[in-house]
Amino acid sequence: MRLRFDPSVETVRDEFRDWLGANRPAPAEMAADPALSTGHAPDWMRRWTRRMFDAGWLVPGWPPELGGRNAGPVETFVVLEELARARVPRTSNVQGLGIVAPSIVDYGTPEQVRDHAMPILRGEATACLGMSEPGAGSDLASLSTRAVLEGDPGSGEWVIDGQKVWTSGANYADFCFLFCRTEPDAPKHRGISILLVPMDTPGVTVRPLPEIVHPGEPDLNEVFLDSVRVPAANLVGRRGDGWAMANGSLAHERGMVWVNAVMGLEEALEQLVAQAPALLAGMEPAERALAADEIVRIAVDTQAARCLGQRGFAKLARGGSAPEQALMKWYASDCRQQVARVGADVLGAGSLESGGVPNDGHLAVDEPRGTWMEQYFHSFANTISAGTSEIQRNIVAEKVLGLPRG
Amino acid sequence: MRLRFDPSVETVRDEFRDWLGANRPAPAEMAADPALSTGHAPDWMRRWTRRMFDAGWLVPGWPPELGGRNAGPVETFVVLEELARARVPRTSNVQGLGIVAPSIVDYGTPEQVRDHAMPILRGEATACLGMSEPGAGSDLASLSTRAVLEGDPGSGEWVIDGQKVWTSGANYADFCFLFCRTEPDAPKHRGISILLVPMDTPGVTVRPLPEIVHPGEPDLNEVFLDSVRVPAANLVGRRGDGWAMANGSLAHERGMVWVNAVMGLEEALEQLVAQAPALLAGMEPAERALAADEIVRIAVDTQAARCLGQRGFAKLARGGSAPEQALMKWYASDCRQQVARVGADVLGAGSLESGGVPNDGHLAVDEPRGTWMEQYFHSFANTISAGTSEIQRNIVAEKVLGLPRG
Amino acid sequence: MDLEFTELQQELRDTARGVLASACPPSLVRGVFEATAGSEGADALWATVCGLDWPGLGLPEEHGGLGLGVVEVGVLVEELGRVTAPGPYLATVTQFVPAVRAAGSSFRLADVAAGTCTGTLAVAEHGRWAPGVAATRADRVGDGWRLRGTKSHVVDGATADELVVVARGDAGPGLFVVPAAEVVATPVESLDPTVPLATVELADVEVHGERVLVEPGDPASASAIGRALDEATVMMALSTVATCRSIFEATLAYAKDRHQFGRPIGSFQAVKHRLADCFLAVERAGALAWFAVLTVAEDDDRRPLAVAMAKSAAGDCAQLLSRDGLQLHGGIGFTWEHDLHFSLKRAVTGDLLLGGAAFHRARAAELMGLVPGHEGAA
Amino acid sequence: MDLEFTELQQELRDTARGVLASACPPSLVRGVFEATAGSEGADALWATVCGLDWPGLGLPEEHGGLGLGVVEVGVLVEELGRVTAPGPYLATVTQFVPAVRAAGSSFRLADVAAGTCTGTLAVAEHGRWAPGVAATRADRVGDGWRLRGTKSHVVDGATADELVVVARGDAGPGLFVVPAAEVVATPVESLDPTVPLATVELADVEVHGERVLVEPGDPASASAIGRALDEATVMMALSTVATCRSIFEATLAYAKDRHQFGRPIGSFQAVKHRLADCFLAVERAGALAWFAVLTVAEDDDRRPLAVAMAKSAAGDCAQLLSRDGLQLHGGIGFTWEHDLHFSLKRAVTGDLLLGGAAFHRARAAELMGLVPGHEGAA
Repeated sequence: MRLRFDPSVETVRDEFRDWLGANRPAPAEMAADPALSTGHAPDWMRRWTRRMFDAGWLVPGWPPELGGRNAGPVETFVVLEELARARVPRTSNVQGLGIVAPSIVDYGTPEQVRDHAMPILRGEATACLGMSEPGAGSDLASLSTRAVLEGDPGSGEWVIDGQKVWTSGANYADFCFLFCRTEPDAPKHRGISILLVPMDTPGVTVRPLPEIVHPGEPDLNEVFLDSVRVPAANLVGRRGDGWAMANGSLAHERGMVWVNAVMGLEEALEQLVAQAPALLAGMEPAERALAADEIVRIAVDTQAARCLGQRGFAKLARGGSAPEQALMKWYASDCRQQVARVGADVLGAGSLESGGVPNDGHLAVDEPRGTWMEQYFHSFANTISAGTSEIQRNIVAEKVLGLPRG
Repeated sequence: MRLRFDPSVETVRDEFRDWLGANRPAPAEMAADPALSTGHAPDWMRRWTRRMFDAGWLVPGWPPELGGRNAGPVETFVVLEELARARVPRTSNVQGLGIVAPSIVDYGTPEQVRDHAMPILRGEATACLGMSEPGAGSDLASLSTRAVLEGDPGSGEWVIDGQKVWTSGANYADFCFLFCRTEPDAPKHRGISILLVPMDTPGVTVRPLPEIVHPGEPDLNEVFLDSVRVPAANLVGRRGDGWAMANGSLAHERGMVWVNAVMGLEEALEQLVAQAPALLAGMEPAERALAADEIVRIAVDTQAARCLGQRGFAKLARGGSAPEQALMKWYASDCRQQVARVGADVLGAGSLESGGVPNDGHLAVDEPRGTWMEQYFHSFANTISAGTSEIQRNIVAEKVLGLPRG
Repeated sequence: MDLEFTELQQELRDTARGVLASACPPSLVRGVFEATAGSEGADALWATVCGLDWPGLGLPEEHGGLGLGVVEVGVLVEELGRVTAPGPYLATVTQFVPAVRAAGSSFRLADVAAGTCTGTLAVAEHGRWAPGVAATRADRVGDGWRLRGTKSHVVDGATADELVVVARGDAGPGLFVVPAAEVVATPVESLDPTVPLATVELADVEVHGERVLVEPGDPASASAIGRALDEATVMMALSTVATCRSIFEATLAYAKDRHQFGRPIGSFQAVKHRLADCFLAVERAGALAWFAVLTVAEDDDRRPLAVAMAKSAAGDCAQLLSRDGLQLHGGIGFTWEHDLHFSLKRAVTGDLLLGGAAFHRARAAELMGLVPGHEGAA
Repeated sequence: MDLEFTELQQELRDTARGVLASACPPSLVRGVFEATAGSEGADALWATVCGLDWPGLGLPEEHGGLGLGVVEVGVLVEELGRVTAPGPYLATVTQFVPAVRAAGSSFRLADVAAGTCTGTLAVAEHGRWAPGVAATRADRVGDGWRLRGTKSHVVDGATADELVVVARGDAGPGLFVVPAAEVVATPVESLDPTVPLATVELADVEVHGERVLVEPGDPASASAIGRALDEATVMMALSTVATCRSIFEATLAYAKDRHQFGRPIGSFQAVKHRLADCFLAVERAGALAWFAVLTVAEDDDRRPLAVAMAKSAAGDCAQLLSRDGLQLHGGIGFTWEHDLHFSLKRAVTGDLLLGGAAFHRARAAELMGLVPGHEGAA
């Protein structure tokens, strides 16, 4: 136990910070052309991804040919930390870089790596993740989008019919990492496969879903698939292994996903604390003490999220298991919601005003942004998606605490 | 909608208040010989019950021969209110007067009324309620204490074997209103009957369970029944109807049970508010504001409990249904717990001291009493017994909100 | 204490609910949110409201009203809040009218009753409602007063015909009625267009005669302002709780309907318990709001504390229901296309307008003598 | 930042856990609660603790210690808190020793390491720990000081050999060591006899020489008192969280074992979610406590805020776990015969000693500059 990392790690931090200072996209170009969805990569973002790839900073733990430098987890951690501190996004295509590319690298063919993973890593393409369906939200295994193989596994075609919903970034992405049922007669967890589907394939229709706030910049979409045909070779991994791979791919960088959540939380808290003197000054002492206390409470939570994340990370980095990690998605997203709510309450009626904070491109589109109240409503994206906070509690209770299924 | 009752009701209030002033037990005699369990009636309590019975104030809604005056619900309400305001208990034998006697009056034979209900109403006997068992707490229908009829239903005997637990007042009560399984082959809700069992019957063994606080004055007990024999005539109502009667008898005075809970809550709040200036004076302004806020929050809850109780009561008094009533047990007991917790927090380390507040006899033994922290721990009796707060939420969700069973 | 409606009040509620089901459907509210339909929908709704004499429902017959009371106004406020109705009712009837009447005046009340005048109340500055922070000045000029300052978050501030303004003279605060033409009102782009807000600038506005409702220094000033604010506040609480109740009902219905893992999500115990908690929050806040309405109706001494408690409970309720309502709806409630967001946004608006939960708890602490009183209050 | 134990620290923890499983069983704690067994059980435990050199574990070798650090002391504090161990460890090692060392003194540390001296720290008055409220006086007499006043809630106050007292001179607060024989200590009947409390009266006690740890007016006074109090506070937080963890583990085990409605109660979703929330509370408070321990160990500037946050989180945790632990156990946990109440009472004791959650949040608000600082603080 100690507060600081080894000097060797701090050397990497210094090296990256220098490089970042010299190579980062300018705030002005980011703000002038921000990403409008998680499938959207503005030109500066594409150049920036390529620059990180070339320098080996994009995914530091990977080998150089995949955009990395074979770095250890602690070094990767400080890179993420420095990016957040500099308010430079690692990517706008969160699902593409974080889940799709690693999954293709893990389970795909060399051709799939060449044609689908590498373009993401070089900033040339973006991908979306086709999981949720109208009848299968928290319950992925019950999905019903169907793919039927016509012809033989070498040269035939998959014909896909069905519908996805809540597909982040589908309105701009180049291809979809699509979960569909290929073995209708198998048990439902064993009948799902993954297909790579270019979004310009005939039969693919994307309908953006404007959101509760920022309706002009939709990120979520419905995706309709009507007799969509892709080559048999677009199957990722083995038929029927989709469910198992989903658990694998969602686990990618699991030791690290908390970093962005916590740094986002810390950034929001920092802003709130910076605004606090002005906001608190207009209050009578008793109300002021209560408002200050709300800020303190979320500051304690923020510090706790940081400590929990780092403790779990330390355990994982030593090869142990880390029950803290199972808490982080739920806890960090609840805290992120709460800091916005506290901001709105402390600001008072002023927080009802809307539209006053432009998208400056420094946050991924699925991160809460805008005024405090807009951030509050926007934050439900993270307490609902990828396993609601309720599902997360079930997982903790059953997987970590060993409580019996109901 | 209005804030005040009809003048005719206020006349009843005045009449009772005058009578109460002239006839009430003196605080000194109450304090000198307080009830030690809900089955214990000290001499002053016996005299006091008899005095109320004779004057028709004991159960105002009942006919005079049962200790009432055929009063309406609003009049009954003001009698309870005035008793609480004067800090005079209506009874120490809460289960006896509130559940057992009314159930015998509703379902028993004339002999049972004469020999068991009337003694309770005249302050001559106390009763306990034998429901929970080690394996059947929240889940009453699964009880396994067994009674077998030997001989015929007119002149035979029930032979009882089994064990009860959490039996309030069994250590002093004269008889037990015992739920036992008499029809082992019937569906479990249909196999339960009620027997009247004198506590001095051979084979009845009572083991008091000292409690987490005030261990010297146990109210809860284990009751062991080993070949206990009672006359066949001690069956209350029909064989196998015990479950249905339990729901009936627990519903007795349902419109009124909130009154004592709310008045107890109000009394505790009043004490806290009275202590507050001294407690808050030692604090820095910021901590003081937080402590004051905790008191305000529970004051809001207390006011809400009062308003909810009265709104539900108004609906019932008009013959309507009152969803508020389903909330009251849970809400009032949670609030009572919280006011004690707030008291303990505001008092700070001083609340760790114990044993400093004697039992002055003005509260039933199952009401939280003692120091704030003792009250806090004691209050779990009410959030756990007679349906935990969790069970109450289920009931509200299913019975009031119509949500499907899990 | 009898907190249940009389039969007449129940009839009024049922009638209002029936009228609004057709006069204020979600499509009308959507039109206001999307500003697609001009203001035709809201105008038609207001015509219906006026045709039913609702603006004058609580006004004495001598001013052209129906002679009913504050409780009956509350019944309408609930029903309008329930359907997140747009329109001038809330500001006119629960803010403007109470301010005029608290001052003992009848200025333009007959016009309100006739549906030919709308109004509002301008108190807040910089988003804070404590009268003590009001810096807008009132200075004597001849036989009148000159007002100077900026009011924030005025409901209908850019559209109401008349604005009652709280402004401070050397001797304390006063109440003045200013016609719309004399102020510079800037609409604020806000989350909930059904309760439009504006910033109102008073640049040396002169008021005379009956437009001076209460002069600074008038010994009745504090009590008149207190009463007007309390009535406006409790009605906002009532409206907000009604909106929360409709979030609750929508969420309950969704929980019964939506299936996951092969069963309705409402059969999951954790969902059940949250809905039970939401139900409690709505019932709790509703009971407190109605109790506070009664203290207003019967001019009971407990009014200031009851109102502070009611508004804080309404705020708690809005926070809980806006959170759990959205969370339990999952993705669907997150979309603009679903109607849920109208009531979510109305609920948080009602929480914050006229002071949020913490503001009112702090006020209650002061009224209960738990924290020292502050200087500078009205 | 690395918040995980090193291998050596893990070994220490495992050893301590093994020792305490046999040296401090629930029956020993019950003996203390019921005062049935005299103090033999507790005395034997203390002999074991001393035999393992735990009192001197964190002391430098020059004072007869093992030369380990604050983190290792924390490991033992957790394990002792976990089993609600009685005995002088907490007061001696986490209150007396830090006060002596913060003053740069080594007074009686060798005796502590040898197990021949116990001590404590007397700060609170009237149950309040803010140094600003300390009214106990320190007045010069000759080359020493005369102390007069009454300290409340002193852990082991009636049994410790030496008491470090915070007392205020004209130039500010100072720290003094007073032997037990010179004070009048009155034991307090309290909920948790494993952490015995006493009221300590100082009636003109004179102290000289090395018993004057920090003189009033010494420029290092505030920082020495702050450091000593912070270390005592974070260790109380750590102990409390460890106790909460054992409540959690007992409750989790009970939820798996206890059946109602034909299934383990831990299979009900609402119970699951509450246990998940309890788990989070314990992990959260534990992580914050260890972070704060590190700021003490490494003398980091973030220490005061980290300690305030840790103690407030420990208080939150104690409140939640004492409530849900008891509630989820149902009737059985409500009985004196079940061992659960030892840890429930220890948890609420740890919450309130050295300041409860609200006190420390208010302190954090001040440290973060959110509320004005107050006068009179050390």
